Amino acid sequence: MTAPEPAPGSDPIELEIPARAEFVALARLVVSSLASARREIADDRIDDLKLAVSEACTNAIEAHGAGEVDERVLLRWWEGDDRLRVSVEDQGSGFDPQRLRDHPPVTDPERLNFERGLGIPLIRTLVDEVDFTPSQRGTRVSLVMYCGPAEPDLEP
Amino acid sequence: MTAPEPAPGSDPIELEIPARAEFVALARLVVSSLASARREIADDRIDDLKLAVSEACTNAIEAHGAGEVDERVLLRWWEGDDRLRVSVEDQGSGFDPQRLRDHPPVTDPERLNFERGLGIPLIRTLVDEVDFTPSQRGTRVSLVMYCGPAEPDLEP
Amino acid sequence: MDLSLDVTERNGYTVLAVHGEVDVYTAPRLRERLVELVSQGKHQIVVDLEGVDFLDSTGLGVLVGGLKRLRSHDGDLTLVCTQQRILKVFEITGLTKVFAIHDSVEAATAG
Amino acid sequence: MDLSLDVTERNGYTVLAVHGEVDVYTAPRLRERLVELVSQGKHQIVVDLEGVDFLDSTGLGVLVGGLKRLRSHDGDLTLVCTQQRILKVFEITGLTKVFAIHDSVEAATAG
Ligand SMILES: Nc1ncnc2c1ncn2[C@@H]1O[C@H](COP(=O)(O)OP(=O)(O)O)[C@@H](O)[C@H]1O
Ligand SMILES: Nc1ncnc2c1ncn2[C@@H]1O[C@H](COP(=O)(O)OP(=O)(O)O)[C@@H](O)[C@H]1O
Repeated sequence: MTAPEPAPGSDPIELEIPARAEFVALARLVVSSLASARREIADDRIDDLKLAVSEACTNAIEAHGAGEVDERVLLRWWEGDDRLRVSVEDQGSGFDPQRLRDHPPVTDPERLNFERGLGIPLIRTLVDEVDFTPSQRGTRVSLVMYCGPAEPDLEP
Repeated sequence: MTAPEPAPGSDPIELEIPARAEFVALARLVVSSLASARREIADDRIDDLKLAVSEACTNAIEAHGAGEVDERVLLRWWEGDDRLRVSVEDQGSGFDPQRLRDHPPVTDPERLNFERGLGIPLIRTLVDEVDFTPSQRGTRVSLVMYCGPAEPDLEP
Repeated sequence: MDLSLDVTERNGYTVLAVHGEVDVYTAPRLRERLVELVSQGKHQIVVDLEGVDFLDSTGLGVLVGGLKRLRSHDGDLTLVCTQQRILKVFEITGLTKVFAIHDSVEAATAG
Repeated sequence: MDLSLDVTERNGYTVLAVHGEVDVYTAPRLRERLVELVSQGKHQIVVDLEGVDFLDSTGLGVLVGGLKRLRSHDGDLTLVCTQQRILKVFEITGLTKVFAIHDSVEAATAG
């Protein structure tokens, strides 16, 4: 049921973690380490990507609920010539991203009742392309950040 | 052909990287981040494990040669009650760890001809158990480090 | 895991200094601490975010929840933050309009 | 990637200060630099490892190779290292018996 993942460039780097909150920090570490190896990416863009991936991992983990200890979240990283792509895949309940409630405007006193629902708006703002692919097995969120060409290989 | 991996505790964390030298640093980062989450492990033991895993990854990558761009190295991490286990799996040429040449003693002037072959002796010294499982598809190196029990979960 | 919370009193305000990463794993500890402070009658709380390396939507949610709780006690929750990367998260979500954000603990506890 | 190499002259010695991680990816740059120095006639080389965060067997191999090359020119390659975790790697492999290891660049270039 899942659409094929458009994979720019070579095979991905993959990180598979148990669907538990304590491992989101590891996903962030891997993403910021991989992103900073591309020297042309500014630090604040690395922070943007790190936060977006973190939000996607948090949602993936929450979609599993607390019950299933064996469930897994798979993070994949591709480097294209002019973009980075990260996907976050879960085996959770799935959802329809079109049907999320809108928040009341921030100046509305009602706004304070919305302690949640900030993750997806953040993701949409932070990266250049977002794609949610709901499927029967779960959800795949694909995040794309545009960037300059990969650093030429300095290895002798 | 591969013996089943004895997996202590829960499902592993997995990191799959292309078999290229530039990614060994990422493997080290993941290992030291995971190990330091176990607070009872002393910093120098974390360094030991990091170096042992790094050596195993280097061998795995070298076993692939430079030719095959699509080949992959898979690192897996398990936490048992009293041990950490890391395995490094490649699809390279395989080898017989019993048949490695011994080095001449370090005081022998001949010793300077051995710029290589220090990796496996290092691994053997640094971790508490090492297991090489050659197979037709490649090699799996299993490294075990003993440690105290996992930190009790502090999450509310 | 990587979160520390230190409480001090200053000029009638309760200052909660947060160090480390606030995410889905650590945010419950921050929430607990805020709830605890409010139940101890601390109704003017300054959350000092200068030591925060990372803050996600879960962390924002906890701060919004704290503010709401304090407002219902006629109190307030204000922030100290000058780090651009943390401020950015408040800006994107429009929360700069909801929280008073100060440059220093001195400024936040001056009133 | 994460490796920097700085060369200075001091008291007739060539000091190569290494910063960062020496592993299978970066060691070729260290090897190249050593070969280059030797071919420029620098035969008394001090490799300063104080800025090194990580050193693996590939790095050891490059240092052994450098020493061998220099000895064949009647030169020497000595090390500066006080970091316990780096010294440990030399100890395990017996290379503390092969290299002169000094506490400081001053000590290494005193002779
Ligand atoms: N991977 C996912 N699987 C299932 N549901 C999801 C997933 N990601 C997001 N959602 C749904 O979208 C809602 C909004 O997500 P988000 O904006 O991140 O806010 P929050 O997670 O705080 O509710 C979530 O509450 C959840 O119902
Ligand atoms: N994963 C592996 N696959 C195939 N051969 C290996 C592997 N690991 C080690 N070897 C063999 O064992 C030899 C010794 O390894 P090591 O002690 O790490 O030193 P070095 O890698 O410097 O030669 C290697 O040269 C290689 O021939």
